[in-house]
Amino acid sequence: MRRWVSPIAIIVIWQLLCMGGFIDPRTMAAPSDIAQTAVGLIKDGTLGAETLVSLQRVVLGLVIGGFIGLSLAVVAGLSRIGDDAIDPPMQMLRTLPHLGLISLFITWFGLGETPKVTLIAMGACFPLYLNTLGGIRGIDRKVLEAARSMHLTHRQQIRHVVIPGALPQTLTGLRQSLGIAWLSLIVAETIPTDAGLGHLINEAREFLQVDVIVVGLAVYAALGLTTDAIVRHLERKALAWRA
Amino acid sequence: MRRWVSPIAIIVIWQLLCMGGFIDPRTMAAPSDIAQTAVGLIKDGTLGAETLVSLQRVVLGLVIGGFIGLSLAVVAGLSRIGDDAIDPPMQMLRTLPHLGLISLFITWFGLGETPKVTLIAMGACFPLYLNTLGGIRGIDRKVLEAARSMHLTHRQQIRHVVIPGALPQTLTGLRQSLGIAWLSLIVAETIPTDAGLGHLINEAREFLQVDVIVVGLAVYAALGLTTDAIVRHLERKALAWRA
Amino acid sequence: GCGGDATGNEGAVDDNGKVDLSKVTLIVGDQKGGSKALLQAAGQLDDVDYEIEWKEFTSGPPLLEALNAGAIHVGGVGNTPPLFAAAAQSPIKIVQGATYGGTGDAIVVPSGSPIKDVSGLNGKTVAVAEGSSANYNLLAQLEEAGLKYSDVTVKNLQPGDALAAFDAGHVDAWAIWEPFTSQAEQEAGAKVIADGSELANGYVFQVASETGLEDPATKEALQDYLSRIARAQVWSQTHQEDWAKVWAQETGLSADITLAAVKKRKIQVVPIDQTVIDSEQEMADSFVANKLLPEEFDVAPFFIDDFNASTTGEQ
Amino acid sequence: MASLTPSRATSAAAPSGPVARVRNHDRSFGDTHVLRSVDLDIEPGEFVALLGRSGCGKSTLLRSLAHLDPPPVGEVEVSGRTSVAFQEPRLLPWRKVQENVALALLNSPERKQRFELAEQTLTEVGLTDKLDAWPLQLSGGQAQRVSLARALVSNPALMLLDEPFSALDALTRIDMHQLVIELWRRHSMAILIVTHDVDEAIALADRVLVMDGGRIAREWSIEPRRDDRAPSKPEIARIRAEMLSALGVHPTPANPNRKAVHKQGAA
Amino acid sequence: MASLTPSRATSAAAPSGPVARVRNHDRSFGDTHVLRSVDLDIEPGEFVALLGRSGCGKSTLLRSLAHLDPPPVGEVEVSGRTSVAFQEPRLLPWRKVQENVALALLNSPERKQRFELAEQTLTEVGLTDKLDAWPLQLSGGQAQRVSLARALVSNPALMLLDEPFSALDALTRIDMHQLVIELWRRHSMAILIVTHDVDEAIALADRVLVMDGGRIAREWSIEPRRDDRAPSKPEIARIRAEMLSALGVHPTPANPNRKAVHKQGAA
Ligand SMILES: Nc1ncnc2c1ncn2[C@@H]1O[C@H](COP(=O)(O)OP(=O)(O)OP(=O)(O)O)[C@@H](O)[C@H]1O
Ligand SMILES: Nc1ncnc2c1ncn2[C@@H]1O[C@H](COP(=O)(O)OP(=O)(O)OP(=O)(O)O)[C@@H](O)[C@H]1O
Ligand SMILES: [Mg+2]
Ligand SMILES: [Mg+2]
Repeated sequence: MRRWVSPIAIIVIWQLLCMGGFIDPRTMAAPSDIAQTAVGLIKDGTLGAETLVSLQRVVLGLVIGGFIGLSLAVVAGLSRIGDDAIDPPMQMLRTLPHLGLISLFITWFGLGETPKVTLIAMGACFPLYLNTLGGIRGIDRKVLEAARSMHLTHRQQIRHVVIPGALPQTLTGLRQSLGIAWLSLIVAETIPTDAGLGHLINEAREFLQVDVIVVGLAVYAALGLTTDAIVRHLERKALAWRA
Repeated sequence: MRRWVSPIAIIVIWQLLCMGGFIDPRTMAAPSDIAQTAVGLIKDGTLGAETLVSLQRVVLGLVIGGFIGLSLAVVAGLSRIGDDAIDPPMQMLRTLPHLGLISLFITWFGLGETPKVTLIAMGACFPLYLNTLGGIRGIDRKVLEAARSMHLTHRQQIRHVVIPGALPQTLTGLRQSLGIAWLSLIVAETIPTDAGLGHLINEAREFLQVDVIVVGLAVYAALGLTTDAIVRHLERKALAWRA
Repeated sequence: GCGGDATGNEGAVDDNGKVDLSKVTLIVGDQKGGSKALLQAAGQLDDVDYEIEWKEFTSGPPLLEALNAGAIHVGGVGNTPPLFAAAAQSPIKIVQGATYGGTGDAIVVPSGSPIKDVSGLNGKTVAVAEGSSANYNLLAQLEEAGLKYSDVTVKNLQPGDALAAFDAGHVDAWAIWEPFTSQAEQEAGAKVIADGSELANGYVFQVASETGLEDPATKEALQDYLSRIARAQVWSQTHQEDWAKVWAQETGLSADITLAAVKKRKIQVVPIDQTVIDSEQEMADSFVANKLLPEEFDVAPFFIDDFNASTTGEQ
Repeated sequence: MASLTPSRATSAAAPSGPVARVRNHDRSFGDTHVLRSVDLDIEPGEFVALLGRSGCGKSTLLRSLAHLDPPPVGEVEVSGRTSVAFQEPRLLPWRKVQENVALALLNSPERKQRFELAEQTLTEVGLTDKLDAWPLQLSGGQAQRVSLARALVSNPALMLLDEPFSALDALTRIDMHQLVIELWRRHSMAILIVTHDVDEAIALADRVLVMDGGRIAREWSIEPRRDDRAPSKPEIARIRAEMLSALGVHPTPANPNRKAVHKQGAA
Repeated sequence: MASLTPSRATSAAAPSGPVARVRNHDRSFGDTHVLRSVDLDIEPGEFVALLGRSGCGKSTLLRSLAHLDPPPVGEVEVSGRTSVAFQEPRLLPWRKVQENVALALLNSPERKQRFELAEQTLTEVGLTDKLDAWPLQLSGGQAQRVSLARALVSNPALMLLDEPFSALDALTRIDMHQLVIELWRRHSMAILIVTHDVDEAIALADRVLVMDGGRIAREWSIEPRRDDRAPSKPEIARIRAEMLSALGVHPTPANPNRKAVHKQGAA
């Protein structure tokens, strides 16, 4: 597919630069070396297991955070009072940095899964909230009026106009929420855990294993492409009407 | 203004809960205590100076990252080839976690301002990229066709249709880029620096000075509200036509 | 920045190989209340011929990360971080040492805890920053008490977060170093069930990057810098109260905490010699045995004694 | 803020009362007064046409009757369900044609057969082959007919049609006239139709209103039966002339009877 | 993917050649063939009307002539600048009315006075008081007139008007007819206008085309001068009857001369 051309080109050029000696291997390992490390980590089961553990956390956080973000956006997007009550605290909360919250979260939620999933949920919540809210505000009022003129109930209007109308932007939000969920993971996994992709990277940092760090980052990039492919698929289905 | 009701209500309730002894002060300091710490930090000049240093980094990173994100979105949004070449690497890059990148950035950029600003720019780049791209894709093709039928050049179409059409969503992206810029700051400032708001929080974390951490978070929340107010103002101006 | 192989000081050497120190900038990695505070308090920064650029890190591992990347020339860390760097074949050398004795490294439990000694930790949850000196102390203490590392549930936490967890009762014990030991005692009412006086070596090291050592200009500045460090360490032992005050100011801890910490730890400058190397090798082996490090390796190549003369007067 | 409050459907009023009752209704945008104390009654089963210059407030009045604007200044009471065909098609772009029409039945008694009824009505407006199309794939006239079908399908007490035939060719237009008249006869709902075509107004309506200066300036009752409204008929010719004059154009000789235009071949 | 490639304005062809030349042009959406080997020439300065059933492909043909669709199957050559008034107004919602019109002049020789020219044209379509309004604040007929003004302002070689008067009342419509005829006389551009009104086509055009089955099915030249096209005139009556018949409706007695409809009072 055409979309693979450019990532593959980048990797090939990078490999050639490394082989040609233009990139110091201490500055940046070559793709082949990274692949080798990756194969090692996959073979001894580390990478798969770590990713799986993280995946669970991310999915759970994403579901919780996404649900909250979506619901709040619908309420804020559709009523003046909802907007006034919900939006300002959301605008305050969304800037709170994860790193700063960790101490507080440990105090409140301990060291188990709760603070980790909460952190991920918090991260995932806001892009969906902001984008869905923007999407709702951008819905063509004429179409919304048409739905009102058909005497659709609130719920029906949400189902048939608000959700499909805001959907393109919600999907942009979903993309970002997915991204942020994985980003939050690495912070969340500084809270003690004995497994997880973020944990792998954090540990590698502590022990100066640059190759492992890069493998971890490569997995992140691959996850980025995968989630992107999933969201693209959703988009194609959901936005067929634009064709 | 109505939008202040809910944040103030939250603070008042929180204070009352603390005063009533329902919240353990070691778990969460009361707003009044936080205010006191904040006043102390302001009086000795710490808070103002730290915030100022950070503000410079954030603004610089935001400008660079925002410019890159916007430009790439316009190219990807308007040409098939641009989309295929730009989007996949962007989707890969955007999931790379800051914490994991720090080691590499130190190797590449040293310890000065460069890695910090780069990190912030990277964070700020993606929400603007994704949202602007989504906004461009969502532009009413009929209107774009009208512009083509008037023989507007590419540049003119971008100026008169693409930018204003994508603007609402770009502003949603700007909101998030602003947020992420500040979030990236706290990670960026784990790279040695002797000043900065993120540095203040990181340091307080190390010695668990909960009150300082919370003051730092409060500043973040205030920044969140401020930037929100700015973006809202821009929105009101830019979206007057919707009225 | 100064990534890669350059130290940035190559221009300070003239054609005859003579070094003009006034053209040298030594980039030093520091931690809160570390070398800079100590040198300043001891008056060792007043007449330096070269420039010192300070880079403050949150802890030892990121400092070593920067050393590894060649972003700094030298930095002070505890006794374990260099082992992890060495295991990663990082291009670094340990160039100066001092010991506080093992008393700073301790295992603490909450005041009302039923745990009375190390053997009571069996099956309990212990917070520790992996790869820290306290981590080794915990290993050693457990071994001494006939327990394995796997007999406790380890929670890898940096000091601040560990204090939060300890405070909120999410862990049963905490293996930690000064000044956090004193902070835990005074702020959280912790009590020490074991300190490292018998088992931990209490070393602190100055670690330099190989690129810095290979550059004559940087090396010359380094030699001077290390001697100042050694003098300041001696000073801190003779001026405990002064040092505690400065330290408190720097870290935001209360003066009581830092004074207690200073009093508990008697610093003594040591030469880099076989004693030091053996002690560190023992630690490394212990980490390997407990799978905290991947494979056995020799620590000796990571030590050099070139600066012993200027720091301890010994050769 | 997007308002979701569904268009209010006041419960059936006293059976003898009007379907719509407007009294003293004002509406302005900023300084421009669009409606100025409008008075209007529409009886159940009445077919009313509304004419007026571009921008005189016809659509605004319809919006008021459909309760789409904020609570009105003055009285605007509508008893029974309304349906609206807007001046633009306003289809939901993300629902296929059939579903767009079916949605109008979502809260009506015929809820269950709504897809069949939608299909049936779309067949009546000549779009059998577009059931499964997306709105963006329709031609202008096709979209307008879907919008008309959406208004027709739900058999309301009051149907508000805003220039529903403006994008249709002559033949399709005649078909649509027949369809609307037939539905109106069958279900005896009240209809308020906005049009710019004087002959269309005469051919369809019982009563014709001309708006001017923000109020109903003139009105005519058209007494003859619908198949007896040849423009050559003096009464019709007079009314036609008066209307054109009220709209600002000099009346012309009587128009040929529109009803004389028949479809070629079988319907 | 949104395409930004501006509508191609082929440089002026041989002065004697047609403005537009279509040969063997096909266009289909999926399986539905909308245009089937259409042939069409439009001479410079010619005024052509296009009629046809709803959905027969009129708008599609216009889009081809405006080079808005992908490179066509067959030949579609247009020499000189085009301008388009689409079936829907398609104003840029984020530009005020005056700027919407002024944008059409952005790359024309009159670039400098474009705001004055826009104001002037908007005055001609009767919207002096809406210069500063947002498109969303316009009534249906007002928006349509802005869109018309946008097409008129740039004096192109070929003007493509897709049902430009469908939302206008009788009087405004007459004004617009006059305006278009006057501009056409003054600048002698070619015009292709889509309409559903047979009488409008006769009153305005030199040549009338009826589309059917995806091609130009029939065409008529209207020879008499524009002020001599009374429907009572036998030649006109015959053409009118033929057109209606081609459109599928039984011809009716001659229509009263539209030109006999005059504005009341001064223009
Ligand atoms: N949202 C709005 N803001 C400001 N003015 C408006 C708004 N909506 C309508 N108007 C103005 O109100 C007047 C009446 O509009 P309306 O749509 O009712 O006209 P109309 O009679 O339906 O005209 P047409 O036949 O052209 O559709 C117009 O002058 C229009 O410009
Ligand atoms: N994007 C599209 N996808 C599929 N079919 C389309 C698309 N656009 C138009 N069509 C179909 O092509 C046919 C011709 O459309 P066109 O808009 O040219 O009709 P028209 O003659 O202008 O009709 P009207 O008088 O109703 O405006 C219609 O049947 C329409 O459904
Ligand atoms: Mg209207
Ligand atoms: Mg059309």
